[in-house]
Amino acid sequence: MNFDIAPEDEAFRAEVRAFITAHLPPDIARRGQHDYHSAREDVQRWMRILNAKGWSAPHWPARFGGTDWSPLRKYIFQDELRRARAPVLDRCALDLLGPVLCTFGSPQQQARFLPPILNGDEWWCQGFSEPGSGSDLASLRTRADLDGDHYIVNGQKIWTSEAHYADWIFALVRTDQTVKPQAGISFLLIDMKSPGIVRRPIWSIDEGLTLNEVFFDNVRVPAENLIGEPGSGWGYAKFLLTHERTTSAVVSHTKRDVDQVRHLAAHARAGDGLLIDEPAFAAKLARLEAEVIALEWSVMRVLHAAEHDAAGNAVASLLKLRGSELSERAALLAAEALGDHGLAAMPDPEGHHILHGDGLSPGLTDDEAIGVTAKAMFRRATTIYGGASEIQRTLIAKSILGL
Amino acid sequence: MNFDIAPEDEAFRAEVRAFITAHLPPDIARRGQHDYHSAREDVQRWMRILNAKGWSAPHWPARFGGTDWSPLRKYIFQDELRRARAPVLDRCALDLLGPVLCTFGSPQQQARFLPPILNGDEWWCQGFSEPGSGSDLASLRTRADLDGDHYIVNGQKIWTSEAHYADWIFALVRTDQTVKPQAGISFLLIDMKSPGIVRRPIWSIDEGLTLNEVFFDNVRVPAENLIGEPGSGWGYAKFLLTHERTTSAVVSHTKRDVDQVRHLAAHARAGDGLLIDEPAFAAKLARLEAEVIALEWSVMRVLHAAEHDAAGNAVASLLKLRGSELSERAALLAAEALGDHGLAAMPDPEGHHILHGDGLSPGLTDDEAIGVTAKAMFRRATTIYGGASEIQRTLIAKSILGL
Amino acid sequence: MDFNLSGEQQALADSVARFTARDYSFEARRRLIEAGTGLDPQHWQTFAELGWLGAGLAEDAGGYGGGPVENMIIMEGFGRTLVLEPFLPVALFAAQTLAALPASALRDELLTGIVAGDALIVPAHGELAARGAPDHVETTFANGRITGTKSLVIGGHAATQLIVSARSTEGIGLYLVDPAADGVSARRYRLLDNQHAADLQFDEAPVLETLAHPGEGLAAISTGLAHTLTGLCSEAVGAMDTAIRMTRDYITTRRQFGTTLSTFQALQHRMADMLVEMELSRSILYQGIAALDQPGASRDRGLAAMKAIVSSAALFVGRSAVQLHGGIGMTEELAIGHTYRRLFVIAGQFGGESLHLKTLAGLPRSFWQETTSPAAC
Amino acid sequence: MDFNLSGEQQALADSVARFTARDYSFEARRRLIEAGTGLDPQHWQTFAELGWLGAGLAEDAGGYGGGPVENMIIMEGFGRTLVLEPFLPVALFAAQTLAALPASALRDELLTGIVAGDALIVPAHGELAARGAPDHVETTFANGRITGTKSLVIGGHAATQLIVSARSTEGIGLYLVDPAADGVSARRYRLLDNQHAADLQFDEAPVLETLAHPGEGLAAISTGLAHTLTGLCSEAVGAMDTAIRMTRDYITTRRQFGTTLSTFQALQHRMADMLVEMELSRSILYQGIAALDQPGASRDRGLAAMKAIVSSAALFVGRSAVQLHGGIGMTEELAIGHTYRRLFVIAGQFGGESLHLKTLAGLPRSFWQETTSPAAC
Repeated sequence: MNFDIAPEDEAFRAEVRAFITAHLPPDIARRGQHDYHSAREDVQRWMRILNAKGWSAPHWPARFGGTDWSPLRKYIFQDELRRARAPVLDRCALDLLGPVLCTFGSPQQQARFLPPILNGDEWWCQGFSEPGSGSDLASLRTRADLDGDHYIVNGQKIWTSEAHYADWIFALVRTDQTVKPQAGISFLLIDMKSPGIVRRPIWSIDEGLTLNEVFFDNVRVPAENLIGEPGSGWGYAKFLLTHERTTSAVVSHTKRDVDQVRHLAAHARAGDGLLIDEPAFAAKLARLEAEVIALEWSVMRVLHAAEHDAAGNAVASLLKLRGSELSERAALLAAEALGDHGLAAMPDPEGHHILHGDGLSPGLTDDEAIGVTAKAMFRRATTIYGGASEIQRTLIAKSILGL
Repeated sequence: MNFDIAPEDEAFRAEVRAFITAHLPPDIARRGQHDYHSAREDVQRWMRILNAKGWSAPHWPARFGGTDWSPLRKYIFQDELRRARAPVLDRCALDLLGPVLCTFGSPQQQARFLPPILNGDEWWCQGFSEPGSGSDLASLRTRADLDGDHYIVNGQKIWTSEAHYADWIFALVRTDQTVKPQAGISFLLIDMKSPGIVRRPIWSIDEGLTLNEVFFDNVRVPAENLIGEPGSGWGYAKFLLTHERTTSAVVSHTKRDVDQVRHLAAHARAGDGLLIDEPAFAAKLARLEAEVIALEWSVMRVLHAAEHDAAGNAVASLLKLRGSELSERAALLAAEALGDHGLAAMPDPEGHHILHGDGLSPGLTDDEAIGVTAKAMFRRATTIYGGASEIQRTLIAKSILGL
Repeated sequence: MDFNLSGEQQALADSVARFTARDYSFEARRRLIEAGTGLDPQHWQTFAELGWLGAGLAEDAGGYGGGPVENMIIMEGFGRTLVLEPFLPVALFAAQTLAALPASALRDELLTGIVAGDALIVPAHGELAARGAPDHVETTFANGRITGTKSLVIGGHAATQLIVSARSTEGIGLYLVDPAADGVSARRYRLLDNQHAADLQFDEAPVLETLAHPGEGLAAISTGLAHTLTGLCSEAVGAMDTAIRMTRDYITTRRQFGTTLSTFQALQHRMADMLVEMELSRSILYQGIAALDQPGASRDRGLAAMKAIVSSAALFVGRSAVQLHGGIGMTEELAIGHTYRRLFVIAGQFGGESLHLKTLAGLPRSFWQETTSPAAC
Repeated sequence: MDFNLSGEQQALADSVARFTARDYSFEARRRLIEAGTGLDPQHWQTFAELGWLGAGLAEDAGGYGGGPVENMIIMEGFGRTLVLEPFLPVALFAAQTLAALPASALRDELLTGIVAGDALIVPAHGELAARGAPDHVETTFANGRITGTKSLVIGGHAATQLIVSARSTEGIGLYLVDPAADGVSARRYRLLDNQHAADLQFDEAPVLETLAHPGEGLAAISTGLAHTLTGLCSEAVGAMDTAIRMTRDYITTRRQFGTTLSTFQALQHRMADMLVEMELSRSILYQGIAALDQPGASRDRGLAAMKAIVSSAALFVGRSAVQLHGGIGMTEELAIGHTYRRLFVIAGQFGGESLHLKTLAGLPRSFWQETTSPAAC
């Protein structure tokens, strides 16, 4: 056992940090302090900078434009991006679709779709959930029927993140109605500009737009856009959902948020002193910080565990459960730090998607304070999406404890 | 609506307080500060004093030696007893058996059994639980077979509180093996001196003795000791368990404990100051206090609710659940207040039942500190016995929320 | 003690329920949000006509002789449908602050205006650094003018007059200020629950009238705040009750994994805990109302205990309700998210759990110490 | 980074497991409790013979060249079966305190005695008012004599020598004291988990040797304490793991309401939370061990975070384990209650969650501030 990080890895972190410092445009960095989803333009600019360096998708295999970094270095890279408040990249394309394409895609599909992802030219969204199949994917009903060399897609997807930005969607569709529910599902890539696709925004309680419904009405999709084998979609989806065992911890995000809370509390007056010196608040922040440390060291254990290591799986199973809880806690604490202003709506003043574009917001001058309450509301979703906490606990009980 | 207490009720409280002050023997009061179950002699002396005043069992009907006090006054009476650290009386006899005898007992049974209870002459224990029927009473197996004018009892009871003190036991026994489980159960009074009864102490993790196993081997019990009708025992047990809707909150006990914590913290040094001035500890104590206030006002609502009032039932349902949690929390906080000494075993120095009679205990001079850690350990049981918290939550979900 | 509504009180509750059923459907409320004011003059007129603006005000203060229970009934009903109008700051905070002042022609005129629905008077008292502590006032009064900044003045954007607390060397006084006067500027914003509020900046703003002289203002505004806290907690109880009802309805109908969600024990238990939190909140609300009559420290203790409990319960119930709804609970389209947002605001308004626990810790006493009343128990 | 045991470390773990399986069955432990000393000389001899007393001690300090990981392995194993002997105060607290002092003939002799199992040396450092804060020392040193009271000295009843921290005008020093000397009196007691401890009163007690001069003692004893904290948390992880395993075994076999308890979702979820708390404790234990090498504030921060997390986890897991066992979990006859008692003691020993959160809050920094090591992350 050895819990020390190697000097070469420390040097790597310094290299990443130096690159980001030198290349992240200051205006993007400033907007990154705000607690909104980054606008597509910011993400795109930043992706092109990263792509020029070969760092768009370090976790992909090197031959597809990724790197051969160790899991720890991939983590350090992401960690430094969060530290710098760089825009969050197109996670659907990079983290979800990318590994599937690299592993199961045909050479033609890889050549067609991977490069535009790396350069931020084409954006993706994920079409898995449907109305009535929240955490129960096997029950999905969107169908794709073969008609010559095209599939005809009919149905509806919901909770589709960033569909309003997306150029493409990768969807689970039912291509065979005659077999057992999981066996009839295929993995299909669909151009969002296809006739018959309608997007409907789902405004969320933070008054922001990230989620959508997507309707398919006799949408024609070339059969060559099907990944791998028809009927194997369920397996690819499981691969995709389990491929990255540590990102669901969102630990670097929460580390950034803890720093944010500390900053806000150090600048918030409380009576004749500062909030950071209020013992009750300081203790809550310290507790959060300690839990984040425990979470990050859990990530370290998983990063260094062999893929099928039982102990590693036990630890991996807690990352989403606790990571999502801490993510919301951090946001709630940031709102609490703002005091009266932590109760105010803060629609993104520079965003493109505002439910109530009335510009009514308290007069905040600290970039770190802008958007805090929108984030606090949005984060209510963290313990719901991607397998709700109740599902996670049942999974742990059954798969780890054998109950 | 009116949330003010009537002046006459305030006067009543003053009267009770004055009586207790005048009549509670000082040596008993001092021992009452210690966190152990009272010795039988102390309880007995105190019951005789109360009985002389007619206050042994105020909640019984007046014609059986009780009073016609309002529910509020009965509560105030108990509240003042706890405030004064008076010995906890024989709850099995007074609170559980007494109301059953008063309501379902024959005149002969009432005349035989009630007076010795009032005077503390005869002590009772409750024989409900059996091995394998923790929260699932309907599955009990102890049987009583009629043989002439006697029942022959065979079987085993467990978790029998104070059986080592008790002169009698009231037990649920199966008198009919042929009917549905709940229909074959009867309610039988059994002399603990009967041949064939063996008690085995169950030492608990506080190193104290309150629980026992009781074994019945062909124990002969006069048939006249059966309460009401054979086969109706299940109904009497339910009556008994629901008769008092507020005692399970143990709110006066916990009020006493909160005062104790405040006393200990005000006398415990913490660095260069006092523990009570440590913000973290003070906040925990304040939170506990606020929850106890909420609990007590919930008790008030139930005391003033009609018996079948739906809203009243909803509130009553939370009393055991939260009351038991707060009871343990208060004890844990008291132990925390003692610092290093809060980790020490404290077997009752004056008790008769000590598992490890080695006299090893830290040198405590404050009566309020003696026994604190034994209580903290014992209270771990509060959310288990009398319907575990898990059962309580399911009950609330089903009976109040209709889930 | 009597925990049942009187006939008149029941009639009031029914009246509130009729109003919200008619005027505060989810759709009607959405339209009011989109209108962008958070205040429908017709609603306000209704409040006046039905006597609600004076329902909790003593007769000698120009009200209809009710008290905090009447305000509780109204606010609980408002909490059920998330009424947006600034009833709380006007009819409770401002009116009870004024009622706590010695009778005077000015006071009575202002109260009459409130009760009639003509005057939308709100206190401008809280400040960012106060974080809910009632006695932290940095705004100054000197030479008939006010300087300082007040935060989170709900209804401050629509007020006809302001009651401003300000400090001079002799202590805190209360001053009537015209929001349209020179030297007053408002930064208007919405709260997360779509109530409208403003931060008000006073820069040598002229005072119309002195309502309480320096040193005499804190007691009155604290009394107003005390009533406001019980009103706010009443609203929380109404909102929690609604959240629980909506969640129960959702999980008993929503099917997943081949059964309704309500069959899952973990969800049942969470709902049980939600119910418990709501009932404990109601219990301690009653205690808070009883405490309003108590002398200073007792009252403040009772109110601090109340707000601490209700703040944490509101967050727990609100968060849990969204959790049990799943993704749909996160959408603007469903009422439950709005209820969460209201509960979130209530939890923090006038200080959250931490502040009130600190207050409570600073006012220690034995449960049996002062009086024998459960109000002090 | 490497989270796997080396071959030698695995052999050590196996050796500990063999010992506890043989000598620390529940029955054997019960007999040791009844013997009333909490210390079996044969066990101690075994510890010495197997090299455990020096397993975590550097070679230049007389040990076998291991480090905190070796101590972790031993303590985790001891936590699984609730070993009663005062290994922690001797082999970690005393030994690491001595190892932190400059080499000297005296120091080396004492360490040799510890490693050989001949000397049962324990620090007498904590005081009631310190409540776990390492620098609160009221005990005084003057004219070669010690006066003051030390609390919760585990193994203090059986010590051959004491390392006493005491303050003089120049700061805190460390002194070797004979527990049998005039002026030393012990109030012996048992802890809730049946370890034996003592409060030691020094009344002008003579010093045998000065181990660290005034002003030089705090650093050494803090280093000893740091190692002790990681050892204690290792023990907690072992005890939690055992508690979870025992509880799982119980609920998968115990039947109620016609099924095994393990089929109830509420119980499944509680067990999932217990597992999560245990794994997070293990993670932050590794962090704590990594922090031992860090400079002052970083080390203290890492250890405070560790102990805060482990303290609350230990209480949660211990309490939950008893809860899921039901009534039987409350009995002396079952191992689970003893595990709870050990976890309860660990949670409070050397300061509970509150103290360590306060320490952590007092040492703020950004996650990315100091070094790039996850140890400081």
